[in-house]
Amino acid sequence: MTDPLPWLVVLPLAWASVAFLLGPGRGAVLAAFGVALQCALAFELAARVQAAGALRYAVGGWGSPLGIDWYVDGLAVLMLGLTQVVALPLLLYARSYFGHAGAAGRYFWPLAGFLIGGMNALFVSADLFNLYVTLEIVGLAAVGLVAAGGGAAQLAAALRYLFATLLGSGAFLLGVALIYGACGTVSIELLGPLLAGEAPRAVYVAVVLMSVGLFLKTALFPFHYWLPPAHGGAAVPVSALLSALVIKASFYLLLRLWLDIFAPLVQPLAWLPAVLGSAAILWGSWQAVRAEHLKLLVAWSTVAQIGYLFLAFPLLATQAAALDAVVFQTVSHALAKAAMFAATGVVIHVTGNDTVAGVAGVAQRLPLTLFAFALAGVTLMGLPPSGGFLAKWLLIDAALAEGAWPLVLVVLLGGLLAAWYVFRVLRQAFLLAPPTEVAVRAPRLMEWSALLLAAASVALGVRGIELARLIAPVGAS
Amino acid sequence: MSTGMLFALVGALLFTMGAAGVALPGAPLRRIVAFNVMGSGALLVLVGLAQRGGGVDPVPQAMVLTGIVVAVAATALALALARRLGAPGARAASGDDD
Amino acid sequence: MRRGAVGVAALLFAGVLIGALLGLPAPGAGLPPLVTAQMGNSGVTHPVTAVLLNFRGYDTLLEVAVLLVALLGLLAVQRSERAVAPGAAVEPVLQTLARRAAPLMVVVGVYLLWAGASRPGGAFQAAAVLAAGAVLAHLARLLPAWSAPRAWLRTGITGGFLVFLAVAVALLGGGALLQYPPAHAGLLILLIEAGLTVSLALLLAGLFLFLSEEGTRR
Amino acid sequence: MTVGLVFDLLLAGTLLWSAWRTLAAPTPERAVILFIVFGLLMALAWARLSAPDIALAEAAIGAGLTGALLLDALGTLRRRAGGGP
Repeated sequence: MTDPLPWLVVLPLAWASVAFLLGPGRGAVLAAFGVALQCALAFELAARVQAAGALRYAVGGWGSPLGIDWYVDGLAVLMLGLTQVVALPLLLYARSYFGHAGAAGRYFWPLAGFLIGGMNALFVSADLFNLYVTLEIVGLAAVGLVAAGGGAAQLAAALRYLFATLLGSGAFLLGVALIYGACGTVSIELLGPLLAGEAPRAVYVAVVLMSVGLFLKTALFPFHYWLPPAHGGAAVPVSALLSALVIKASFYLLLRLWLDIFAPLVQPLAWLPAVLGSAAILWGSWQAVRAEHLKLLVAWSTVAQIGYLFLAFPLLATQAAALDAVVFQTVSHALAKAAMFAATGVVIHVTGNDTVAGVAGVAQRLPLTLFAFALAGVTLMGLPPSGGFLAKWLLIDAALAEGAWPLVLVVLLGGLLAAWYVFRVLRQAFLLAPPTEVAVRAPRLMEWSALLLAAASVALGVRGIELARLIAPVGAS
Repeated sequence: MSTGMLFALVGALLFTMGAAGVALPGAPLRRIVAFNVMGSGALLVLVGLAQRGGGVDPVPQAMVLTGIVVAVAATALALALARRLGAPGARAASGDDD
Repeated sequence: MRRGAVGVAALLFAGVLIGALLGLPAPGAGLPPLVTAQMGNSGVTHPVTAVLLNFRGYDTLLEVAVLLVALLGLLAVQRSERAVAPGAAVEPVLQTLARRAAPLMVVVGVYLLWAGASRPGGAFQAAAVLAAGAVLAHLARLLPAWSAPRAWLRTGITGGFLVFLAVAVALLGGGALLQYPPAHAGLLILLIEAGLTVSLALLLAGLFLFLSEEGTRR
Repeated sequence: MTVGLVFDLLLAGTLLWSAWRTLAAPTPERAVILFIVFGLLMALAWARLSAPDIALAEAAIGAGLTGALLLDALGTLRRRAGGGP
């Protein structure tokens, strides 16, 4: 078999452009086949990385610093796998969702293809300027998806998101410019030793700029302001893709930089993401508890769950379990949040009501969907045996070993608040519905893809060891 | 001071001004213009700093060509959104000159 | 209040940034010697074109994707039914000027594409000039705004990108993605640039012509 | 002090001044016109940095196409705001 790596980048770009070529609204089948193939490629790549260790690939054959390199280790291959695995059921879901919707789905397929292609390119790139270009693809595709076919509120949310993402990538670009000026290269491999010693002040400025830019794109508190309207207002498959995957792409890049080339420079700052993450957990959960609209509740829950990703930053240098916790949180949140948005979409489709109060009666009408929502909720709360439980357990374990009591407290408090907003919806669902409603059938495909994703997020807690083994070599590099 | 360093400093100031313009609330059109000033500043730093010792570096120059195209793409998307939105800011601003 | 806070932050940031720039040590040799050393294998003689389409050609591939994404986003927010009707009369001087200028811009565009291999110019500049010609023709009411991307337009827009992707993938057989064999690099780059010029010109013109409402109002 | 350095300093000053005027312009119309001037000055700066490729692209795309896009948007938005037909 040929090398799966280049195909993981080329394939989505190719089917995205062909989907556009076919015309508005076309390309759903093409997209499904494309992503299914990408799943197989990602698993093949994972097997290769597990067998032979991290791979380096010189695009164009030049190699850094003249050319652009790809670098694929366990962490990168995990993100590649996660993205394809979450995207596949979501695209099937979207096919059913956009089946009858006119305007919103016209350019969904090509935009989704470029979004996935951009993320895949981001995960494998080892060149800072190339990473900037991939960030722009992902950012602009995400904004286009949010805005597609929307009313005034949705367009306003998209514009706000666009300014946030452009500000973020602008800061990243200036950081790249400073690093190139100071070090004469943008290759991450070559920058490693250059930044390990005494770095000039411009490099510190670059590190701050790039980190803040990525905080902004990841919607870490207090840069989360753009996320709830954008994720809460977009079409449901778009919200799911964005909440599950897109914010993880910029987070992955941040993690990669902080673990690798920025590590010697950011050590004294490692507590900052944890403080902001704690604030995100408390504030985001509280807003979710208070939210009137169902999708806004789920979007605020994303703001909170992003916080957990950053809690482990002060522990990364000393506790090996901290990285495992981050990875489990990334994967389990991606699956659970995709499931929760998908389930929410079914509920809204059937009840025609997007408020939390409108969920009444769903327990009888949509037991399968409600079960999916509840399973996803189990992961977000961090109850055993879910993936979320494993993530939070590892995090508490690592925090206790460091004596970081406040972090433990935040994790526990966040879990309680998550239970509050999840049970708010569940309790409402078991109330009796007003009897006058017309019955709308739930599309089977939409219900089952939500359930599949939710079940996967719980099953992760049982079969998490394989993932831990996959990323084990990362710490060594 | 070399030409490169001089324009790198100008770029730093342009970036700061533009970023402040994007971050401040205002009419979408103004923020879009500010974004373009910010982007130009970052690109000026990229080439200026690389060429601060005199000489020519084609690598950042090629990167800047990419950056200019990315900027016009983002500008067009932002304008499309602002126009569909009916740009409430433009309404307020055009009141004093018509 | 917020204005003041942002202003103070901007001043502080500018100070730190300028201090950091002035504190940088003298630069090393950097990449130019490497570029010079490999120019012979790049297939072109102009260094910027060599970087843009060969050494860092993958960046350029993704950059075209950025343009495509922006156009898709723009189309996605457009109302589905946009009646494009010829607009009001326009200055005859402008029309005459545009009629004269349009062929000239095509000539300049083609020249820039051809020149790119050895001196400043190339697909992006050529496409920009062609797109500017289209914008000028539109302003002179010689070219109506575009309402929906018809099949020929979609083919033209994606064609150059797909050719680029196809070349990139075809080269996988001989090594890595986008690894040109030095002997054929010049020809392959010209092929890619020719495709890109058409696609980029349509893309850049499309960013304007799909947005413009001149001529769409009765 | 060479002629080149004097020109560079003048250009740098004008560039900053035009950017400041662009961002602080009282009306969006003024901002867009000044931005086009800024774009052309940027093209000059690229030429001074021995980057003719960028100067070409900046003049055609940065000032030209972006300027046309902004002007067109301005026209539409103003017509709409003026309570058009």
